[in-house]
Amino acid sequence: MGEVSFSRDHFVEMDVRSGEAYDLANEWFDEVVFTKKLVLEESPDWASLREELRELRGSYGRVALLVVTKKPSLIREVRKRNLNALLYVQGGDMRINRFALENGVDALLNPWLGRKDPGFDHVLARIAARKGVAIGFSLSPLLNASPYERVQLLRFMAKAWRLVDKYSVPRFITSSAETRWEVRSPRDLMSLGINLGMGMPQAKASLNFHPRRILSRLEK
Amino acid sequence: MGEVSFSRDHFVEMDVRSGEAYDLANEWFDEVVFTKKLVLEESPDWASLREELRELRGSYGRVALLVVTKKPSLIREVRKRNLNALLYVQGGDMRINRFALENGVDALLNPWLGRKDPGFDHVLARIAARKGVAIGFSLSPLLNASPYERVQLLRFMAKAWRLVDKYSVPRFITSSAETRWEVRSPRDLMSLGINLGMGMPQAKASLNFHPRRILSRLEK
Amino acid sequence: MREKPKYPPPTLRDKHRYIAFQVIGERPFRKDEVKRAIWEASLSTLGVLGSARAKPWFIKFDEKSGTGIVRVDRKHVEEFRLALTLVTDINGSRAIFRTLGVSGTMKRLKKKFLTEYGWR
Amino acid sequence: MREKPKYPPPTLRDKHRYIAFQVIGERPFRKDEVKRAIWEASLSTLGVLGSARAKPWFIKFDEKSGTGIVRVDRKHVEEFRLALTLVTDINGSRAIFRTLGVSGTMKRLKKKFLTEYGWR
Repeated sequence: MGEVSFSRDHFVEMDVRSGEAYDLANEWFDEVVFTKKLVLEESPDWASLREELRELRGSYGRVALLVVTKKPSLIREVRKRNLNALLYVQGGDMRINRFALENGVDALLNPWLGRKDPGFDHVLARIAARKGVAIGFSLSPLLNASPYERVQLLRFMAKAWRLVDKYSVPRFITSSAETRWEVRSPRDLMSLGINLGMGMPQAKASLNFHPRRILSRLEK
Repeated sequence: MGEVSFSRDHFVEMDVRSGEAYDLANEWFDEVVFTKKLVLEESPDWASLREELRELRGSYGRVALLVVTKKPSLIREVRKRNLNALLYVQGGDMRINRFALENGVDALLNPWLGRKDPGFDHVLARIAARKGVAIGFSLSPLLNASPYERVQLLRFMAKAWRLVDKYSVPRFITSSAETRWEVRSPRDLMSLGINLGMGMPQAKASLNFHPRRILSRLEK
Repeated sequence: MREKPKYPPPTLRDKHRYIAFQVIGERPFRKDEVKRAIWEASLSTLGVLGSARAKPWFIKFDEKSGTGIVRVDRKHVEEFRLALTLVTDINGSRAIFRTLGVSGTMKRLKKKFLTEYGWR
Repeated sequence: MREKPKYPPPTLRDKHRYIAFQVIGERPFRKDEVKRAIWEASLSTLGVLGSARAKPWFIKFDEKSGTGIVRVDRKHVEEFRLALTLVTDINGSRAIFRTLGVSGTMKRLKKKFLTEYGWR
C-alpha cells in the first residue's frame, strides 16, 4: 500500500527547448538538459553556434544540440566538432535514423516522427545497441496530436520499446517540451513508459539510470 | 486458430419488443421471445390482456409480459394469473427489484436501470438464486446512453455479474430491442457478456443454457 | 537505401485476427463511411490507449454485399467486437454491425464466412 | 424498506487507490471544470470500456491551492495517470495535471502528499 516518495531518486529531464519549459522542469527534476534545436540544410556557422552553446551552458548548465536535417553528411559534420553539448538527432527519415545510429550520436529522438511505421526495426536496434545510441521517447508529439494520431504514435512507440528492450538499447523518456505547457513530472512521464509496455523499474531507469549515463559523457 | 461456427448451438433471444425487431432477431437466433411491455399503475383489464397475449402467441409463438410498475402488489397480482407467458419485471426501483425476486417471477431485467448503483447486492443475489429468478442483462440501454452513462451502466452490469456468478443466479443476455436497430447477433451479445467479466462458456450459457431452461417452463 | 523498417522477426511480430462483418443499414454505405465508423467506434469504446493496443485496421468493404474485413490484435478481439456492437449509426444513418466470424488468416476467413456474400 | 443496495462483502468490494493531483493552468479553475476535464480525459484515453474498468471518481478539488483527489480502481492507476498526463487544456485554457502521489487511503494520501498544500 502507499507509494514510496520519489525524493531519493535522481530524475533527469533530457530535453526541454525553452527557458520557461526549463524553469518548470527544474522544479520537478533533479537535472534538466536544455536543448538547442537546429534545423540544418547546410553547414552552420560554427563559430556562432559554438558561442550560442557556450551562452546556453552559462544559463542552463547542461546543453544538448538537436539536429533536424535531411542530409546525413551534416550529422557527421556536427559529430566531428567538439561542441561540448549532447548531440541529438530528430528521427523520422529512415536514412537519417540509420545514419544517426551508425555515427554514434548521443540520442536519436522519436524515429517514428511523421511516419506510418515505427521507423525502427531489429536491424537498427542492433546498431543502436552496438553504438550505444539512446532512443528518446518524447511526450510532446502525443500532446499535439489528434486522437487518431495519438493511437498511431502510441502503437509505434510501443513497438519501438519492444525492440529497445529486446536488444538492450539505451533510452530515455522526455517531455521534449517546447513550452512550459508540455512539461510533465517524472512520475507522469513514467506512466507513459509503463503504458508502452515498460515495467516500473524500466520506466524509472528511463528517467534516471539511462539519462545519467548519457550525462556522464558531458562531464568527462 | 479459427473460430468454430456457432450453427450447432441453439441461441435464444429472450426479449424483443416489436414485430420488426422480432423478424430480424429471428434471422439470427434459433428461438425468439416476443415481449409485451405493460406499464401498470393499477390492475389491468385481465380479459383484454389475456386476449392480446393469445394473439401475440399466435403471431410469435413464445411470449413474455414485461411489467413496468412502482407498485409491488401489482406484480403479485399478475403473478397469480395464469397468462401462459413468461413474466419479466423491469428493474430500477429497489423495492420492485426485491419484490420481483421474492415473488419468483421469471426474470428481473436490469435492476440498475435509472440508478446510480447496480440496484443489486448479495442479499438480492441470494434471494434470486433461491427463487430461481433470472437477471436479464440488456444491451439496449447501453445503445441509447451517452458515453458517460455507458460507463456507469457497464460498471453496474459488471458488478451485478460478479454477484450473479458468485451466487449462481440464473441469467440471460438480451438485446431488449424496441426497434430492429437495437437487435444484435448472439455472438455480438456474447461479447458484451465477456466484457462484463464472463468467460466464454458463461457468456454462451447466457444465450443458450439459461434461456432454454426458462423457456422450458412455458412448455409445461 | 531502404525507406521502410524491416518486417520484424517472429517473436516480435504482432499476432492478428481477421474479423468478417456485415453492415445492416437504413441505406447502403460507402467504404470510407464504414472505415470512419470503425475508427470512431474504437476510439469511443476503447479510447486512444485501448485502440493503440487493439490496433484495429480496416482492410476491405464490399459496398454491394455490405460485408467487410477488419484486422485487430489477437488479445483484443472481444473488446473490439463490443465496440462494433455499440455502434448505432454510420455517418448519421442508422446501422448495425454484425460480426460474421473470426480467423487467423484472411484466406480462411473469406472461405468460412464470406463466400455466401460473393467473396472469393 | 431500504432504497440502496448493501455494501458488498470484502471479496466483492472494489479495490481503490486515491490519487492526489495538482493542476497548473494559465488561470485558476473551478471544481466543476476540473471534474469535467478528468472525465473527458478518461473517456478520450481509456474510452467507455476502459473508464468502466478504471472507475475514475472525482472526490475533491481545492480551488485555492489547485490540488485535488480522484479515486480509481487499483489495477488501472497507471492507465488513468496517462490519461491525466495527456491533458493539454481544461475548458479551453491551457493546463497541466501533475500527480502528486497515490495511496490506498484518503487519510494517508492527504498526510503524505497534500499537507504542504494546506490540506488537513
